[in-house]
Amino acid sequence: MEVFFSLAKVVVAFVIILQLTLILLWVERKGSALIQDRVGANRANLFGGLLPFNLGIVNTWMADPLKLFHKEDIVPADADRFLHWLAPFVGIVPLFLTFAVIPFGDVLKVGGFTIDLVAAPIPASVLFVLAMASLAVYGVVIGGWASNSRWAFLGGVRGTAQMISYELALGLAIVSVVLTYGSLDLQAIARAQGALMWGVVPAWGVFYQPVALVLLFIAGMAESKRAPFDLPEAESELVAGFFTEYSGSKQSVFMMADFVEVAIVAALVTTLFFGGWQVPWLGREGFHFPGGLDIALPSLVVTLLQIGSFLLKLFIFCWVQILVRWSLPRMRYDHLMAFGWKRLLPIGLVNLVVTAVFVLAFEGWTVR
Amino acid sequence: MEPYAALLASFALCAVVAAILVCASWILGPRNPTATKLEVFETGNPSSGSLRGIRFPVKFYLVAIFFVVFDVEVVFLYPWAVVLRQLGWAGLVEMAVFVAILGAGLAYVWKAGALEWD
Amino acid sequence: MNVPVEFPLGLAAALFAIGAFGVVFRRSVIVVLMCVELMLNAVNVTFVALARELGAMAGQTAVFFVITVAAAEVAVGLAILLVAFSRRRTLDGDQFASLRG
Amino acid sequence: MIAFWVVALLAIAGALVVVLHRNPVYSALGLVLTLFQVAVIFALLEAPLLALLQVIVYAGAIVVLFLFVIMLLALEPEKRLAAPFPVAVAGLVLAGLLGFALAAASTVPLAGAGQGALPAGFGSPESLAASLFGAHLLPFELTSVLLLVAVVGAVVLARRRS
Repeated sequence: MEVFFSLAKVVVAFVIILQLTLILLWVERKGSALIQDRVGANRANLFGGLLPFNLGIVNTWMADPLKLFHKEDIVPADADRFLHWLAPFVGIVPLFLTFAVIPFGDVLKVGGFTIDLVAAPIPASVLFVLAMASLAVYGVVIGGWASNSRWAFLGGVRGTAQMISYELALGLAIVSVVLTYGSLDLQAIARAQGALMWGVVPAWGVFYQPVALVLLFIAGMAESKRAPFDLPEAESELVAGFFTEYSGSKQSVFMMADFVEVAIVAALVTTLFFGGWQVPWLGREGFHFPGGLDIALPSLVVTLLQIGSFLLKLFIFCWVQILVRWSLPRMRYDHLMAFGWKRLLPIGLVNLVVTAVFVLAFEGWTVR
Repeated sequence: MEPYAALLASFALCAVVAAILVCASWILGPRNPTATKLEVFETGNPSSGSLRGIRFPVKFYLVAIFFVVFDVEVVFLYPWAVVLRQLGWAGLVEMAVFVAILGAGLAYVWKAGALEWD
Repeated sequence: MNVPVEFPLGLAAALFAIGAFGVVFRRSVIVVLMCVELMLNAVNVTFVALARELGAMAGQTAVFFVITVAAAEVAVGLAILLVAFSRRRTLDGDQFASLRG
Repeated sequence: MIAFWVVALLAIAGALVVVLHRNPVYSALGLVLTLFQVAVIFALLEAPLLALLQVIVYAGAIVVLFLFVIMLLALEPEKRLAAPFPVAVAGLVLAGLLGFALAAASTVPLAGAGQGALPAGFGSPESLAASLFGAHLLPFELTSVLLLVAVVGAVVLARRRS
């Protein structure tokens, strides 16, 4: 029974991320169309166009993958065939795997079992996320090299340098949060955010670590290599950067990796700064409003509310990233590197020291 | 070991799905390669050649070195962040010395102009 | 999962031997550096295995320092290698017999 | 146990790729494979924190540095892989002896080994930090000097080159 629940959680976490990427692809198309005053994807239909309406999300959910899977898989003549295949594979597996440690709910109580709603509740899951993020570099660097094309290579090297530069700021932002909650476990951090400050405000990370939130959001967007940080794949300079020489499903895997990264950034922002699956004032037995009003709820309803809350927050922060992508122009490469090393890194260090002083000087500053 | 078994199951699932995704075109797609198709794509211009003999500015490499060094620094911060409350002010001082020395390193590379991209 | 301590130690011995062989066998300095990393990792495995066997955290702490030293070694080692390459246009270790710059 | 054997064989396979492959890029990827398996072994041996740090620092940073250098120098697969034949044989014998000696040494019983259960929280971040910032404080502070020297050295060397 235990094994069954474990496997079910694994599948649920995976399905969440897989579906989210496909939905995001559609949201991005329709969202960019909205911003640019176009109609956007509207051509999917069934039975040779006999339906009177188009199928909306089915465009990218079904039709697009199917179309891409039926394209020819072209490998350039001088390319290293094995590495050319390996690059998208190692690019996406660590990203998918990240979601195994993201908590998507508190606990589910079924028939005497209390199930922790995180697919793989390993200790130090914060570090696991970082480890997987640092492995994602390989898809870029191998993809750029294996194609044996100068432009793909330039895109790959640029991308790698950018990703490693912003990984430091990402790490420092996360250390500040770890310091605030005193734990390396994402589920423990999410649970700690259920407490209340002064009995009223939820103890979410955003109130303790606003600077770290900004750092993490910027660094995370730079990690995902999307505008305004899309220099590795700057269309007007480098064709499509490190995946210029990819076609068909391999190319779609690289595109998917972008969206998985968006989802990971959103999941980190949600879990570390916005309470994860927490609904304000909702405990395991129901709502406890600050005024003294209590509403008891069945455990299953509470769990569903929490999962819904997690998905909603996740989706909101994905949407914010899509908005940013379609609003801001691309940065210049020297500005990009200078910004990472000369601004974000020192700010992260200062924020860390200030946090440490706060943690020590004000005992009751954080909830533990 | 239970969490690790779940992680292993996750990994297996991810790897299988990723492999299917990556290979889908190879299985489902057509295959009629031509010489032009197999050239590297440079927006229709004649190819500027392979990677042979291409060398990069040393700056990219320096960035990677800085990353290695500061990444190790950040790695030391994680266990410290968990136990700072038990260590107290002494812990803060210990880490402040460590960070200050590496901060001097950052200041040095900054002043040396190794972070400039022109 | 209780692996007897002999198994990780045996694995470490194998890794160390392969690394040592590579250091002697390969000409390319960069691969030799990788082999040194292999040997360091073999040592790390023994540290962690014995730390568990003896119930002493000192072993795991030592791994921390080994990783740090490895990072510093690689950073400086590869920097030297770059300088050497730009002078001799080769990475063949046998060509670096003279250290005079 | 099965997990250990699979991991060990993969680790050795990766190590052999490092040593024997002509293309340095493959060598680096073989190194990643081995490092990753070593991380899994850390996790099996009650060191989950070290396992993750191993991946972050080694696979995420050090091997990326190797790959950068290989790619920046545009290294080609080597035409002559090996040292001269006698040297290769000598290396093989040496490595064999070394491996045999180490393996033999690992069967010697340890004083104070296997005293039953591990202390509570063994391998947790708390215990690691207690050891790192308690008994081993001086080496910890010295590593920062080491890293500082590495940064400065790298910058100085890179300037000499240009």
